[in-house]
Amino acid sequence: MLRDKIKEKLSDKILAWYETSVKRIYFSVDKKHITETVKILFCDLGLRFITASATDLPSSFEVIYHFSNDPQGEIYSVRVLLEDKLKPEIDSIANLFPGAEWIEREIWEMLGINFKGHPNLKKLLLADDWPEGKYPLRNKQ
Amino acid sequence: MDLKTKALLKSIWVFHVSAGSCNNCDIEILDCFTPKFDLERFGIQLIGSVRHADALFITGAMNKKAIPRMKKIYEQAAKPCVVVAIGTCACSQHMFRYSYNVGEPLDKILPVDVYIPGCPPKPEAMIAGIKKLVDKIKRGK
Amino acid sequence: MSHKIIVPIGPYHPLQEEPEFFQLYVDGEKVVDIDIIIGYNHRGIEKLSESKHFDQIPFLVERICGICSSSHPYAYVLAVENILGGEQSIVPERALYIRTIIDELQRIHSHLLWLGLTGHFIGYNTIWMWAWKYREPVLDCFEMVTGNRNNYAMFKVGGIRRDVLDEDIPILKKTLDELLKALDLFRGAIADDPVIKSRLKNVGTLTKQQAIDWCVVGPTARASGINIDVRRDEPYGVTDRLDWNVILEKEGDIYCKTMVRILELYESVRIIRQCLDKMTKGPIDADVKDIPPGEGIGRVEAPRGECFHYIKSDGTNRPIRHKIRSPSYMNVASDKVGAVGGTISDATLTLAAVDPCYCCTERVVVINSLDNKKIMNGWDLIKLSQEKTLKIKEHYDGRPK
Amino acid sequence: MIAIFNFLIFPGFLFACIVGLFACWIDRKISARLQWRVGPPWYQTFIDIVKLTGKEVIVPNGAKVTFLLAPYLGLISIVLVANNLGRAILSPLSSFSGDLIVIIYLLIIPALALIVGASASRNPLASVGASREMKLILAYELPFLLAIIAVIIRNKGALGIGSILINQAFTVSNIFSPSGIISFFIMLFCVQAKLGIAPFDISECDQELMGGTLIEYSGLPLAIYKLTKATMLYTLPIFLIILFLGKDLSFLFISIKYLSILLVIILIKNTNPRLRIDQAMRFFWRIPTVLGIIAIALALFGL
Repeated sequence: MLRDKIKEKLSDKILAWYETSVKRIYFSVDKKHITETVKILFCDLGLRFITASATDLPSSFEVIYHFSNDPQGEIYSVRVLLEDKLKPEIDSIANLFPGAEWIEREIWEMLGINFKGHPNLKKLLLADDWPEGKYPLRNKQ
Repeated sequence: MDLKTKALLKSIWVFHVSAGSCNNCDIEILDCFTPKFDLERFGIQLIGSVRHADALFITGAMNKKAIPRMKKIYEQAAKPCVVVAIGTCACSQHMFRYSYNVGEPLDKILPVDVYIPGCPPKPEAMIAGIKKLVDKIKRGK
Repeated sequence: MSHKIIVPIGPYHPLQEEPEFFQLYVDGEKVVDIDIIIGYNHRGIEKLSESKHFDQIPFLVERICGICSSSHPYAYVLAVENILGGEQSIVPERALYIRTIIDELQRIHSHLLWLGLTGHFIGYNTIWMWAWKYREPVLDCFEMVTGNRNNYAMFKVGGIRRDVLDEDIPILKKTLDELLKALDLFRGAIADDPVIKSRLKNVGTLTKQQAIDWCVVGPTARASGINIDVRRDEPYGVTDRLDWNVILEKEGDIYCKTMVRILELYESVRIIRQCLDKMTKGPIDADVKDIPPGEGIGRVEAPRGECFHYIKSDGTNRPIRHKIRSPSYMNVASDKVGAVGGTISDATLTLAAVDPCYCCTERVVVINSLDNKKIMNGWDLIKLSQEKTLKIKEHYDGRPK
Repeated sequence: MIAIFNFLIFPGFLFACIVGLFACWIDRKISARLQWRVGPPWYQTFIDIVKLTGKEVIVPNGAKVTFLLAPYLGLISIVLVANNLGRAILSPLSSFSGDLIVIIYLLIIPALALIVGASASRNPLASVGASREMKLILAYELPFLLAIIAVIIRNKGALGIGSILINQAFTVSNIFSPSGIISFFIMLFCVQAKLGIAPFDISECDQELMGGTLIEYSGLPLAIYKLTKATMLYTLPIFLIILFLGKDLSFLFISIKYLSILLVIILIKNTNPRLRIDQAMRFFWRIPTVLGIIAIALALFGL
């Protein structure tokens, strides 16, 4: 089954692994290994990248990369916690596949999480005169 | 009520402007030109260029990025030009009033002649609105 | 290097109903590069939904996009039910059937709409009028069952708000029969007309590998040969109990996208007919009271592709985070590949072939920081394009062609 | 004096405009009926012109004087053609021998006026529309001339419309000869392209180019352009009637022939989508040109 393949390929990097229901699997990975994990999931195992969702938690920023295993209909969500709330940043996965480029730009614009190595990190949908440094989806500004 | 305004009432050329709408009102506007509610019997046509427009059908809760462009559109339309607010979003910004990316309501930006509420307003409501517009001009706005 | 001019399409353009701004860098008639600048429709729905109760959000989420106004609420409701332990265990039987009926009816009206608009884009207004003429009975059915032509407000956490009355069912069946006759008409018109074929064949093609890289979903992916369909992969409602099949094509050009959508209409009619026959009597709502803390993911096969909602709740009656990813978000990004290389008239057709629903995408995407000037008035346009062309010259001289 | 009356009133300006606008209304009404729509009332095209004259004229700054003069150029030339054709029908003997060549040149000027106006409006979309119009002219001019040459040869080198009419009056109309039918078929498509109607309305299609060549026009100049298009819808079918169906031209027969040609044009318009500019050019240089050469060959053998 795919779960075992993932566990065996990413054995050392997985910090926590839990399944809320038969088709939803969440596992968290450290910030450093994110590009490797995504390369394995996307290129080797052929999972389809759905989207990435970022949340502003009281203690840290949490970025979850959702991958879909279409034949079995399961969703694997890779969770990454960014403790440093003042300057949150993570490696970009946009150069692995162009589909992620827009998603990361939205997260950067909405929450201010910097994506290192993103091909063109520009403002996405906010108005032209939107003040710099002000991020709409952050709870306390 | 000289001949030219009487002619204007009989052949209104419509240009559709969407400022952050959920495209329900836009589809209903196009529905008005389909066989069931054919507007062409009143001589109303959907045209491609702003210069030819007599009426601006404006839909959508005024998105901050769309407002400057909408003002420019209004300047470029050949006067006399009528502004029709289609849908509750255009009339009162609906449930998006407190969003961070929505500017002031339409009547603070452009002089609005007819408000057509509804989410989306039925084609019959739009035709009734246009009828009221024609009567208003006849009474000599 | 011949003089390259910029052909701005939009943001207010009769081709699309929603505003989006495509800057085509054009060499004569050939499109060399494309910049997609949207954001004119963004209304900050994710921030708004954090300030609303769980049962108010379906009304907000429904207004993300007018044409898929039953997919977003359905995906949201599935996400919340995922926290509660899965849809099949909570929602009563009859509600599942009604949910599938509404979802498939909405797919029919959305595909017919797109078919009409494609006819309109290639300058063939007869198809536009005929497609939308056959779409009106479907909207009348919606008005009969749910009370409104769009924005049906049918979905609720744990069930359905309104029941399908028994006297409505024969009317629904009669509409579907007439629709089948119209579908044969359209399939004949599109498949056999040589002129339409010459305008649609191998135009704006998206190969399978490109489709995988851009993670496209829905008919756009199925037209390029990627076998994904949420209704079969992760069944929701009653789609796993009925027999229907997923339509697949190979080349990925606009002709295949059209054929995938037309054949999907036949499948939707089949699904609805089976639902209407197998529907059982019973309650339609499980009135869920409180939502425990946790995370939930719901996804639904919207007419344009997989519509994904992620809810994170902390036990209060408001979600902490509500992430929405609409299908057009991925498909519109892949326009860059399809449009470049074709002519202007093909580019506009390719952009529309993805059946973009910009208000879904509008929740997101892209501004070109080369210029922030306004674009519509004639003189600005000229100054803008000269300035852009100079910038393009250096940019292009540097890059290997 | 009579010439001025002819030019301004009867076969010339006023008559051509009214019949042309009426033809435009027939076109819109039949297209609407084909799409199950009711379609506009009969006075719609007249009201459109009157309304446009009442609108404000916007000139984009930097646009030269030609922006305002171009529409009149097109209108005058097409009215001249209408006048010549009208007088030739009334009294075939009075037309001078080379007026067929004059008419061919005058028929190109409206398209040129469109190009001059579009490029003067300094809008990139209009310039793309103008370049498409130029390509379209290149495409349909060749078959157009081949068809006319075939007719001239068939009428033993008659260069004047009057002499063509007289020829047809004694013998049978041109269309009943093999070369006549072929050249009529070619001329039909060339007329469709000259009028800029559906399969070939590539230059001012509003889906892609937001009105194409006419994007920057508003008010009176736009009204003049619409008037030119209406008068062309009147003159070109009449031109076809003279060249191919000139047997007996009593008032009743002309209107029947005119309406039938109009109906054929409208049906072609509503039954196929708009072609891309390169497809249109490839189409014109392949089928009609070859047919034109065959028609000339047949005409040489006296068929």
